[in-house]
Amino acid sequence: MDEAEAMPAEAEVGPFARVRVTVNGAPHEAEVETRTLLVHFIRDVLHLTGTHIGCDTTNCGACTVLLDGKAVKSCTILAVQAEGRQVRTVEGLAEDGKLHPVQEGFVEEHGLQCGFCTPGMMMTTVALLAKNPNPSEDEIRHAIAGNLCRCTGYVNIVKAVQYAAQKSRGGGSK
Amino acid sequence: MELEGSFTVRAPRDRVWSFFMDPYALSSCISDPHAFEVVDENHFKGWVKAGVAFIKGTFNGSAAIVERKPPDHARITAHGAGMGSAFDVESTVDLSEAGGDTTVRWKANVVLNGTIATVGARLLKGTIDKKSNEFFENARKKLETA
Amino acid sequence: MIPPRFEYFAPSTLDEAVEILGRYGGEAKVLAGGQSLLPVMKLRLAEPKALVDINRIPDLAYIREDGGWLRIGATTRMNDVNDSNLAKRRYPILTDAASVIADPLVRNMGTVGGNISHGDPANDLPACMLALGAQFAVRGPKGTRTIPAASFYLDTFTTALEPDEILTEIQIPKPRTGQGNAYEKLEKRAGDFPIVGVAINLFESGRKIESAGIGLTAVGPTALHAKAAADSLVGQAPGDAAFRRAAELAMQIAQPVSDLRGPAEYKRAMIGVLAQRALRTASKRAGGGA
Amino acid sequence: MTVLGGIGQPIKRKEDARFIRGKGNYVDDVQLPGMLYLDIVRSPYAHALIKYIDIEKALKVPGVLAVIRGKDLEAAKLAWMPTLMSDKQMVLPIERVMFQGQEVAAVVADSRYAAADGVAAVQVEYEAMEPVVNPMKALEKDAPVIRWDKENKTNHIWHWEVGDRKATDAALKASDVTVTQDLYIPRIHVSSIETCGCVAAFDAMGKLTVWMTTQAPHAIRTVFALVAGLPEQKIRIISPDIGGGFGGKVPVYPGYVIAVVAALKTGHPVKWVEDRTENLQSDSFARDYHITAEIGATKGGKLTALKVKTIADHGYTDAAANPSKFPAGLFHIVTGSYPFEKAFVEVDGVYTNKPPGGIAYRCSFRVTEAAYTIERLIDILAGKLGMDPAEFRMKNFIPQQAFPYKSALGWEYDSGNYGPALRKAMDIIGYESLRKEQVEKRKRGELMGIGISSFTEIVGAGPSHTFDILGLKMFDSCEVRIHPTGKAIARFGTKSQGQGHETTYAQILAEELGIPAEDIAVEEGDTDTAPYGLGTYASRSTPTAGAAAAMAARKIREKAKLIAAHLLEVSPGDLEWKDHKFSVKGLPSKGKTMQEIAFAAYTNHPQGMEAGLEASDYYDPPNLTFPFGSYICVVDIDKETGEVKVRRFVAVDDCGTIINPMIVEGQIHGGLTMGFAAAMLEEIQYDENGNIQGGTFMDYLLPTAVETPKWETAKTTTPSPHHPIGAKGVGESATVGAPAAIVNAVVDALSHLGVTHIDIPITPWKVWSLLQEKGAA
Repeated sequence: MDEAEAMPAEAEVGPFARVRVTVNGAPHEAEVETRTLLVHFIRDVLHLTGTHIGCDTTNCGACTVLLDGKAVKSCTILAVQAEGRQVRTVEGLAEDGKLHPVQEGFVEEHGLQCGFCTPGMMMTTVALLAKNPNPSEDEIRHAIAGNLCRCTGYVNIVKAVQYAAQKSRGGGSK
Repeated sequence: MELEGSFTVRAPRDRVWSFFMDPYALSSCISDPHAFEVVDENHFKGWVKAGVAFIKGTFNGSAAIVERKPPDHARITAHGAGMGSAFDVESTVDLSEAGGDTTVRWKANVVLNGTIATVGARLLKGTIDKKSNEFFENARKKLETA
Repeated sequence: MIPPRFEYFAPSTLDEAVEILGRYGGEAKVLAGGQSLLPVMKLRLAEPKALVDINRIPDLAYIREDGGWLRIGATTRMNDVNDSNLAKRRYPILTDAASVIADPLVRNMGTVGGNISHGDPANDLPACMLALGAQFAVRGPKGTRTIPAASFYLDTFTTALEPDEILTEIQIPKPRTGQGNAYEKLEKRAGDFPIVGVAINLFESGRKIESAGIGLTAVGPTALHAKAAADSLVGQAPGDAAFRRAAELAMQIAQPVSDLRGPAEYKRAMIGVLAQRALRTASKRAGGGA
Repeated sequence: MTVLGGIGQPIKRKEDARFIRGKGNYVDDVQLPGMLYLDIVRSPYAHALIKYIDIEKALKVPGVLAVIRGKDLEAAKLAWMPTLMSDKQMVLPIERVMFQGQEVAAVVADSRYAAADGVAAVQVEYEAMEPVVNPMKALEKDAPVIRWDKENKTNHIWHWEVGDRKATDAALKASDVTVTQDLYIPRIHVSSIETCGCVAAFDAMGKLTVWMTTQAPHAIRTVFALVAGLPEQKIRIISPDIGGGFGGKVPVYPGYVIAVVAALKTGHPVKWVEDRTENLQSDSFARDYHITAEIGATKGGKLTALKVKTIADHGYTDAAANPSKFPAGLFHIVTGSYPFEKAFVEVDGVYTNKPPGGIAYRCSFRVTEAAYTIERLIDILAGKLGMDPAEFRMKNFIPQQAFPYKSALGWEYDSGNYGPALRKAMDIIGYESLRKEQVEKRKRGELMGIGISSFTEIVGAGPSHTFDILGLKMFDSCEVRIHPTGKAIARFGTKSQGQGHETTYAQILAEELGIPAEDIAVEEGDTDTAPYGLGTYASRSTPTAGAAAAMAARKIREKAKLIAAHLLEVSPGDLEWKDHKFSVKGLPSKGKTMQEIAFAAYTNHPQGMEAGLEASDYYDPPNLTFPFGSYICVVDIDKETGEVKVRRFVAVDDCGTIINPMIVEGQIHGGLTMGFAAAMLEEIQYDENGNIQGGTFMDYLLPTAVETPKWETAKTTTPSPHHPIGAKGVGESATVGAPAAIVNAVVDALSHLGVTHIDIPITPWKVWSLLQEKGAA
């Protein structure tokens, strides 16, 4: 293991691409390998670790972020695909220290336990409510079908979404 | 996975036998890109780039003639590793001659392990079947035209 | 899971995209939504030398009726089909299918063109295209050609597309009065690959079936075109007897394999069950119901 | 007004504040300067000889710094490590691989991307060996012996039995009615959404800190000290936020050990985080029990005896996470809620070429297997007797007056009251009218079924005279310190993985100390600061550490009483603890709050008394606790496709005193969903070559919100007589109780066709095949 005694000089890897993405309203720019996944860009380059990785195969939704307002799985998107686009993560939900109704709903209705799927689940909810401010229970359950939760059994997540929907409709903070 | 098949060619058994004992002839029946070198008369090593459409990778491996009973029976094994996976093939070839024609009966037991067997099970069977048949169909064609 | 390295191109014209594909001679892949391709690359089961991202090419995402066709641009997202009132109203089979492909998040990225040209026999849209008698506009170095869905699917992950060709538009014949269609999918769990799926398109006139199309999902190396089953309906009165006969013929061409989504005999039987259900729905829709 | 938030209050969770902001701190969120990444080469073969491992190409991959092989570990005697069941497990192999997905070599690189490239570049030459996939075949005489390293050339690991075989046989023979049933409870995987991983770092003084996804940080530290020979004060295990555990984060996985070795060798912090495929392929499995059970009753429907034989597939080594005296865990709770006079259980552990394990999957050491077995057999027997399954249960429950009840297999149930729980579930769901509906539906040829499960759990390990892990006695602990302003910090030996300990422990302390829950900070998971404890699994946190919290608080109260007496200038005997403060008996207005007392403890305590207000307690429970419940499930079946839809599911749980009803309900929802998952969807299968089938979330299907039923919950309350606050634990009850209710409902829907059993998971084609077979499709 002698090879490891010293850190090597910056290794030549690549190919690289320059990526400019607006994340939670702030512009970011970085030179990354073309194969860099958006989730790694968010977590490892921007150090926004609220977005999690759960499955690697586009099934669990722990990595859900909003890309130009649409909920997508950031482990199956290349950072370069987000070039010039808007990304919103869980860190961008609360504004001026005030919780987003969706965040409030998850707390009030006990919609989370271990918290690992929660950021993704909330981002999906934000997108759902933007499109459908008054979803039925069935619509909610279908809308979160791409976000797996192993702790809660979904009943309280549904309630959390309903809470947020009502709160948003009631003219609370957006 | 057990596969088998047979075909008859208008060629004497001796010629068919030498075809199957000739690594260059056999290798010419592999449609996928590949290369090999002869280690000794019974052992060969090399690589093949194989898969289904764009789902493909390079397998490094070896082949061996493990049993020779001229003029009618041979057992050949092959092994390769790549794509987080490995394949092992044990095949037998039996030749019988009748009226100047030679009938080739082949059997192959193909064992796949690793990622491909784990995530690709849904699509594997057909592909292996196809590749095996293609190999022996190529052999038949070459024997016919040679 | 980390994909291997690749060159990345985001051309702004189709011609440029075709040129890059040609340069890599089969070693490049088109990146549309990436929802099927990237997982395979992350598993390192595919190592294309280059990805050609076609999302920066303008005017490839649309759903519109034009001439005799419904035209869907290749990079139209699955959810845009799902949300399309035009589809809901006039092509309900597309809504049926688009609403059950993977999950809503995948459908926000996944494209119609990708689902159709990936060549996975478990994808849902190919069977619909076969049933609808759709055709695909394809751009290559020599310009544009169209390929009928019926001759598009050659083998698993293998289509009639040349390595330097790109699917640009899906063209579905405009519906006529008396047309009804439906897609039925059986799945173990929401968002899973289908156990099997059946797509039906019927054209009824004067209480008779004038023409029909049937496509089958996940029971062969490609989506299957159940032509004999569809032909058996022609001239028949829509109803259980005709539907049962067609379902039996569809079952006969199914070549299912046993896997985690069920034994072959079950899948074959389910083709029969789903075919009859889809036929009933399609027929109801043909009569103006939904 | 400040809310106390004591016992019984549905207060909101403290921990949510960081999770909803994306500010949780999970292992993969830990970033250290100079940190390297570890990725693991895994075996494609289930059984093979390793001929050579070629690392030259991998070392040339840009960014790769080192490749670690078994032989590199051998010198430090780390190629093998002990399992929790005193077997041994390879960290990295030297000569053989024993299951597909086994760790073969590890690549250390300066980025995860480079590490992954390095893994792809390592070339391993194997010689395939015949794999043994089926445990029955493993026991055949001519089966290849898997564990070449052991003296005994057999795949049989151990035989374990409890009860009276002869008397049970005799009682079954004398029974008017008996039924025998084979049940296979398949291999499943906990699949917490966060996989396992760690970050290992040595400081300049040689102290090792490991941030690790572990449910039992203290035990891990001790194991590391014993295995690696490191001094225990130089090891710090930090279990940060954990993204779900369910038992999967109890064992020590090779990746952890390799990461520590890599950190030592490179002098850099090293991060290892599994991807989902690795997690499914190589982490501990659950279940995999092949059971044959026989049950008997009199003509009148009185239960007589129960006999259970089990083959347990352990994979290539016995790495089950069980208390060391119980190789089959607490499986001998299999007599369930019924007063069998005679019972006998035997279990044989078997090696196969599969990953090792044998963890709980949200249950207390094999209790689900037990509850499933008895609740299935009760239904089959009721069917044979022609009795309604609810009536049959009511008739046979252990009566309330029999508690504490000693079971035929040796357990002493602390408390129970089974009839009312079942009755409550029946009332909520409308049992009698559902039965009528079923009759009507059957006439029309429609299939609906009603299934009951009246389970008894056994949790809270353990009393330490019986329960240990590698000799470490299974107590747990709490340290409380009240600051001068009356705010407090409490530290525990357990580790929450989503259960809400920060909230519920604070509530227990609030109740006992009269300090608002929001003023009490709860910390767990750091071995440098928290008191020693055995960790969180088997629903043991409330029964053990929760009890320790109450006991520590009561110790504080003793001292507080003296201070209060001093402040009030009365004798301690004149004071009583009432309304969360000390007041003079008969003079409730004259009193001192804990806040006032705390301030005095630092500013004005009696002469001769030590300053400060703190206490700790290491709680060794006198017995386990026995939560219970009755679940009723209604299913509708599509005759054409065999699809089963759960129409309703009512869960009545009794977990003794409830600390936070909101959190308890949440735990039950989650447990029910994992029970549903096991009943309907999940199974890890292997092909004949030992290749895992379902090694990704594309194939291993967790339930989504769409098919998960809308759970209906209710409760009865039967406190534990021996627990300081009467609580019993609840995290796992629902996973234990739910599968039998679902299967019973499905079988009930088909019972008129002569169907008596269907193995889980209940796939549509299993139902369809039965319908075909019975001519009812």
